[in-house]
Amino acid sequence: MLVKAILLGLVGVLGNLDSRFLGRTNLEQPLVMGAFVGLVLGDLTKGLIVGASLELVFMGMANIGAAAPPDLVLGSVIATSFAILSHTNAQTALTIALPVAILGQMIGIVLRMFMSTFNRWAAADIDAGKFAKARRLHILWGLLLNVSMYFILIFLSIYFGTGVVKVVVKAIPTWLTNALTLASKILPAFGFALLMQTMLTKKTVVYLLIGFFITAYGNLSVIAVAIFAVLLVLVLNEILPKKNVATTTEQNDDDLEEL
Amino acid sequence: MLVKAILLGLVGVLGNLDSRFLGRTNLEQPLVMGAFVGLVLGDLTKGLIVGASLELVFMGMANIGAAAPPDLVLGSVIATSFAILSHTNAQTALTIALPVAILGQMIGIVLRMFMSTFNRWAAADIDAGKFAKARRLHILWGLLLNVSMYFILIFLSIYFGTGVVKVVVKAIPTWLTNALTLASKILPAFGFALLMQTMLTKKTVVYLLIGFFITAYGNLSVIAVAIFAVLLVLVLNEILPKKNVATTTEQNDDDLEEL
Amino acid sequence: MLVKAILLGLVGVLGNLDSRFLGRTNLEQPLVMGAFVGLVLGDLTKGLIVGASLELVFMGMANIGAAAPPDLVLGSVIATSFAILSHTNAQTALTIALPVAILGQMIGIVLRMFMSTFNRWAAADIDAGKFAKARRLHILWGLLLNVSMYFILIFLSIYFGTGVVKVVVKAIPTWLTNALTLASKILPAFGFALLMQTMLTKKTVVYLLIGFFITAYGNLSVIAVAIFAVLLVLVLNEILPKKNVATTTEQNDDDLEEL
Amino acid sequence: MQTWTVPTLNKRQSRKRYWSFFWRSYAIQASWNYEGQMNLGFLYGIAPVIDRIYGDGTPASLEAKKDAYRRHLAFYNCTPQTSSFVLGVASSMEEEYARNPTSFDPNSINAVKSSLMGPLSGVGDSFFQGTIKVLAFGLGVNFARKGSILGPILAVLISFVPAFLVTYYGGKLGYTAGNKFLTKLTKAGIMDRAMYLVTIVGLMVIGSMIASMIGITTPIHMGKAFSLQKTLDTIFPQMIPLAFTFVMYWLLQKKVTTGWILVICIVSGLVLSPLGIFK
Amino acid sequence: MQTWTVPTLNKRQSRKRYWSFFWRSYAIQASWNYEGQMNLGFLYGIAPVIDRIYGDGTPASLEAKKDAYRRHLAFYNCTPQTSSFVLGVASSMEEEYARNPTSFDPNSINAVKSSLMGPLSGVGDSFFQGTIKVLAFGLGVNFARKGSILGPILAVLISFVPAFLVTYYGGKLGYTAGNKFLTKLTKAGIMDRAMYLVTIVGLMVIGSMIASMIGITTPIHMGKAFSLQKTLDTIFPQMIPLAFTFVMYWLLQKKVTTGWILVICIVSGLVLSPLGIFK
Amino acid sequence: MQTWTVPTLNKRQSRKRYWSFFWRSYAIQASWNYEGQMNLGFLYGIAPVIDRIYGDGTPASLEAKKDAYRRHLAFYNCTPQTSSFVLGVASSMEEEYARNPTSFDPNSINAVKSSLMGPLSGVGDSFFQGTIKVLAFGLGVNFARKGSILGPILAVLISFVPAFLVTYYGGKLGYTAGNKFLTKLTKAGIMDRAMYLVTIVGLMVIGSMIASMIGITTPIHMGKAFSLQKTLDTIFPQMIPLAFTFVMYWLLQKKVTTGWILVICIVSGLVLSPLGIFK
Ligand SMILES: OC[C@H]1O[C@H](O)[C@@H](O)[C@@H](O)[C@@H]1O
Ligand SMILES: OC[C@H]1O[C@H](O)[C@@H](O)[C@@H](O)[C@@H]1O
Ligand SMILES: OC[C@H]1O[C@H](O)[C@@H](O)[C@@H](O)[C@@H]1O
Repeated sequence: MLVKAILLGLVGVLGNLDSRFLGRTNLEQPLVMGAFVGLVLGDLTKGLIVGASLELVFMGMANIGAAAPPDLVLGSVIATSFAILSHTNAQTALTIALPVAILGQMIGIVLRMFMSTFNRWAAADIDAGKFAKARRLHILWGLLLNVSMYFILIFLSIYFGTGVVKVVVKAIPTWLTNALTLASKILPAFGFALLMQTMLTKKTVVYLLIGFFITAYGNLSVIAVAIFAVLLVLVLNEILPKKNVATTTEQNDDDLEEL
Repeated sequence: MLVKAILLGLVGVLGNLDSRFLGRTNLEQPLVMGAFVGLVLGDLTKGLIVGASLELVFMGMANIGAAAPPDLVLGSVIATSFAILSHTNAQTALTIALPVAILGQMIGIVLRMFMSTFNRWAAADIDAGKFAKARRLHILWGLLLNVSMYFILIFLSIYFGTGVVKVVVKAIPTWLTNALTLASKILPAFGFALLMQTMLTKKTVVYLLIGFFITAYGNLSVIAVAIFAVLLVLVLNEILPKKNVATTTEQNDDDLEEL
Repeated sequence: MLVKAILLGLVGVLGNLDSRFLGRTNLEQPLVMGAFVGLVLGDLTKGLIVGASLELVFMGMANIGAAAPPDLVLGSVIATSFAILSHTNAQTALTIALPVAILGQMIGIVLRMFMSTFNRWAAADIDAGKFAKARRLHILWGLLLNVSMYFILIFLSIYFGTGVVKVVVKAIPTWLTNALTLASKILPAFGFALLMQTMLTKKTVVYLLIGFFITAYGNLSVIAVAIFAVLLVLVLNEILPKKNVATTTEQNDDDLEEL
Repeated sequence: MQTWTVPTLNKRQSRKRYWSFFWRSYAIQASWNYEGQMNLGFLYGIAPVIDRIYGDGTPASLEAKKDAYRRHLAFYNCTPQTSSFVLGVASSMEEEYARNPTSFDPNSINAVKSSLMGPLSGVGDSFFQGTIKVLAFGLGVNFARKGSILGPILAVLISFVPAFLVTYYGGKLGYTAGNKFLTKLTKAGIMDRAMYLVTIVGLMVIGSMIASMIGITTPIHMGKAFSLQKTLDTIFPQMIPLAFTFVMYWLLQKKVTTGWILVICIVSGLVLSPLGIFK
Repeated sequence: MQTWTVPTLNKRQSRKRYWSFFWRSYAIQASWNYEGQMNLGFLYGIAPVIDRIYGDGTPASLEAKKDAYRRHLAFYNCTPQTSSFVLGVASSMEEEYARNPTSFDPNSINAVKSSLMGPLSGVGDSFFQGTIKVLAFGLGVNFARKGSILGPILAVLISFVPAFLVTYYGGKLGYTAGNKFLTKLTKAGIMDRAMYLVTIVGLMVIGSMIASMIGITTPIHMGKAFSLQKTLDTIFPQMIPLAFTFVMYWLLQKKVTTGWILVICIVSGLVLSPLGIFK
Repeated sequence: MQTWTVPTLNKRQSRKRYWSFFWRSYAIQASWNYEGQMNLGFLYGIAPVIDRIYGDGTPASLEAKKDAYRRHLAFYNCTPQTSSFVLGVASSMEEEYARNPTSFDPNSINAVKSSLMGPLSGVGDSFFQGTIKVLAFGLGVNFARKGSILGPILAVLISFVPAFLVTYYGGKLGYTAGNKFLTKLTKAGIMDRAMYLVTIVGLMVIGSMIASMIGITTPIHMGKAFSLQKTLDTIFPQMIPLAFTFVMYWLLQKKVTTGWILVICIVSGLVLSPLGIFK
């Protein structure tokens, strides 16, 4: 079991690396994960079949922006393993795998929240001129954290059985889940603020608000706003008095604070 | 009964004054009216309970703009009185009070229509330099008319019973109700026209229409249009040729008529 | 039967001429067609009654833009004729007439597609200075083609019975119908491109796109866009630097190709 | 043109003025009428300010005062509690105008009022009637049901406090911020431009109000097949309210007296509704 | 560049011209075709005006006349009854252009036609087909059902009268108002600017028509999970009609003859539909 | 200000750079975090370009290099496969800035990144996850069900090919087109203007993202009668996300260190959610 647990952990690592290191070539999809699990557990056919069933269920799901759905890689690796090991079908196995997927989702949120501190460390490294160290935060530590989480979770679930995971998941109170979710929504607001800082002036804040209100009132997508922004700018280019602009660069520090 | 009718009339007057003189501190709400009626009729508890039931029904209702819903103050004063006097519950009492509320609504419309003539009188007074007289139209006669209407209606309903009111309400033909409603919609159009008169020029009519069409086609609220108007103006401020504007003030009288 | 078939054909021609030559005075409506058919077949009353029933069904239908609904004129002429000749009622007759209406719709699409070639011929005639010939394409050949189609279709249906028509309609495969419909949608795209050619420059393409995206994203009608376009232009008129424009005319040939 | 010196208020006078804004906002609905809605109330509210400016009794002052009074007869409608803010702003503008009657366009005062009244009503109504009232009376009902007199008392108190704060400090804020902003504009020499831009906002808001606050429609139809209102809507929605407004405007341009127009309005209602033309 | 003198019309000639607008609007659909829709009809309608302007037979006139004829081969589609108004306006522009060929951009004539045809179709179709027709035939049916020949007669009469008025006076109005407005613009020396602005309106309307009047979609899908059209719509709706239009435009820029493009259009339809790529 | 000479890349060097864009886009999510999302990944991606520019070891270079590194700590989030395009464009801008540090506003680099990331995510996600993935695995599932190992292999291959093409050539295109365009702008002397306009687009897109990608709401309500969120929505939707963003912005302006703000964010979440204030 130890070897199997390690190997399955490595399959999960591969699935995780797919989106973290391999440009999302869809190795993380249930069909592929299922095949690998099948290979590892010596029942490729079942692995393929279970993977295919799970794939049909999750094919329509997409990772967009910062949303954190139940973890698919964990779900499908564990589900396929259990289907093969305990001779059940895909759907039953998935129900058993669900706690792991949920636990993964929660830990993932905490992890990505924690990695926000990397920004501080990176800034400090840059100030100190330690550029390589700053880069390593991303390519070494970021990867390592992600990968370990997957390995450990799968390893433990397989080695000790999902019963333990279930107990852990039950122990997490709902208010904490909700609180983490809220925190993970507040953080992007901070990200946007950081971004705005480099561009916002008394004069340009109006455009930020135009973009905001078009989407807020008109429900237009970001793409739509981008298209209209480009069209607006083309019209403005024709209209704006030539002088008016030259001074912008210097004005950049008279930012909103004075308001 | 005479005393009670007078006292209840005064309660209604207080309810009316709430929105006419006391800045809408919500004395007019059924709960408060009910309490006062209870006090007057010597059964505070019942007054509170009936008031509370009515409050729950009407709490969500808001007075917005020129709309004229059935009259709440009349409705709750009469309903609570009848509930106490004839030992019924709130809902039954409300059904009995409904004719009064409707009559009140109708008379209210006529009253507010009639008070439109105050504008003429005020204008005449101002022309004649009788400023105090103009002010009194508002603070004396306006109040008096409102208050009397409430007093009389409640007094009569209590003194003669709601039977009489019912007969009167039935005597009002539907076409008249509808006609009054239409008239009360046309009058604001006149108000807007008066307001536009001070601002509209050949050059600025386009902005009136922009505001109109944004709401007409896009269903955006007045707040939304105001926000976009401010944003537009901030952009225009950057763009508008400096000269262009100086002449506006003088042009103000070349209004739309020439078109 | 020959005479009747010819006369009915002429009634159909009149119906067709209504929209092609007589400014759509609504002679083409089922009620009027029915009356004429009744006159021709000697049973005016029945013609009126059948026409009236059909009218009620189709009154709400409008011809807007390039859409090609089942052919109403053919449908009502044939339906009324059959109702009178075979003593059935309007609805039954309509079902029998439907194949003709569909055949008419299909032939109509092909015809209007074919008449697109007139544009080439007209261009050639104009190049050659044969102006009258170009004009005749419209007023002579256009009319003639339209009119013949109606005459022939009705004549044949009446003379040989609708059985033949049914066979023909069944022989047209669905893919062809669909293909023709698609082709008839592509052609207006070409028309718009031709139209744009006279106006589009690098500088003005932005306005084409603004109009497009307002309708695409906001679902606003062409009228709405036209209104906003006029309002926009009035604002631009106030804003645009005076010089900026003078050079437009000459620039017209630096069109989009360079992009 | 003559200018007036408007002495600034000392502390006591300021406080008196803010209280005046407060009370007169409270009473602003006393003569609510369909034509001007709260216009007389607004006039009543700003009257002390005007009287103070043009109080020297000279003929020039008298004329200017009449103009100012007339100005505030214009349509006005806004949540009472937020009206004191508008009173404050308009007062600062009146004073500025008195100081610089040549460079200041008095029409912009009404433009500012119009720009403010729409949004402040939206925010004000939903705050006081949509939020505070529901909270206060939601609580109150719970007490009252058990027969406790605390119910209505608490409800009124909870209603009163935020209303008091918004009304009193709103007036103060409007007046002082108005003053400050106007001084800034004058110094920058961009008063003309600012007034023009303010007019634009005002007109856009009025346009939007025409589209959303009149709501006249036509019931004309023929069976189910045809409804005139639907047909009009395919051209543009709210066409009838716009038409009515422009007809009124046109009557005003034709110098028809407002009294007559008032009669026309009411009579139209009484005639066009029974005829089934509008509703 | 040569200019032409366009003698103004006397009363009789004017009346003749308006009748010509009237009849030729009536016949404007005689050669309705998918590519240009009512373009040949419009050319036929404006031909007398062009012939009169460039009728002196000189080579310069001939060339100008050819250009004018070619100009009106552009796409045109509008409710027939309101087309006479467009004919009127376009005629006044043609005359203006003949008088000032240097300062007047002839492309603006088509821009004006484009700006007008969209809205006038919307209003025209809903008026004539949505309102008048339903009223007329709603009445007519009632008579006809009782067997009365009055039914169709009344219906046609009621249809005819407003159509006649709009068509005849529309043409007159278009021509005279066009003339007046153009003279004003020329005098003010802002013709260039006006034409530029008119082009903007025209292009915006064309853009809107591309988005609303072509309607090609793709049926490509995979089970229920994936529909290409839905995916495209999340980027922007009506992408395919826009693409088709720009492909056509690009072909035109590449100097592909219109005959070939016509063939391409029809063949594409016949190929892409059975392949299940577009519908 | 000092300028740097950025020697152009020879063919081999170019190819190496494009491969670097490719691989580093692939790894761009390695340290995905809530605050900056893919910012560290982007920094990692552009680092070689920066290192090459400021590689001479002088103190001035060191400072400039630090600034450049810091710049790319800004929020960034985009579909990985389309990120290489953004890397390409940003790289060309970095080089341009190094050449003309006086006339080029480095903030516009982040403005461009912001303008691109929104739309490229929309298009990218729907292409790769909405279209390609569904097609590839739709096919793959059919094979796999029959037990064929071809299923996952085919699915991955089909997923890989378009991703490879878009990522590799996207980076190349971004870099070369960026270079070309920037040279053109510099020559035309309109760099300032262009950067200003780019900032406008960037800010509008950020505004739109604030309204659509944060999504904090309040669960406060009283029975069915009152929901605070609904009331806020009548004023304007997405008010809370806007407020949060501006509070963060204000903290930054007050020079609160980002570490503290990070703590504030997380603690707020942990406190405000259980209190039932936001969700
Ligand atoms: O939406 C863009 C981008 O956002 C996040 O970074 C992830 O969810 C990616 O999968 C996605 O492509
Ligand atoms: O909508 C603003 C305002 O309009 C009217 O004046 C009344 O209905 C008030 O209750 C309301 O606050
Ligand atoms: O929509 C305008 C116009 O389009 C086409 O030419 C026809 O369908 C007409 O009936 C219609 O009036």
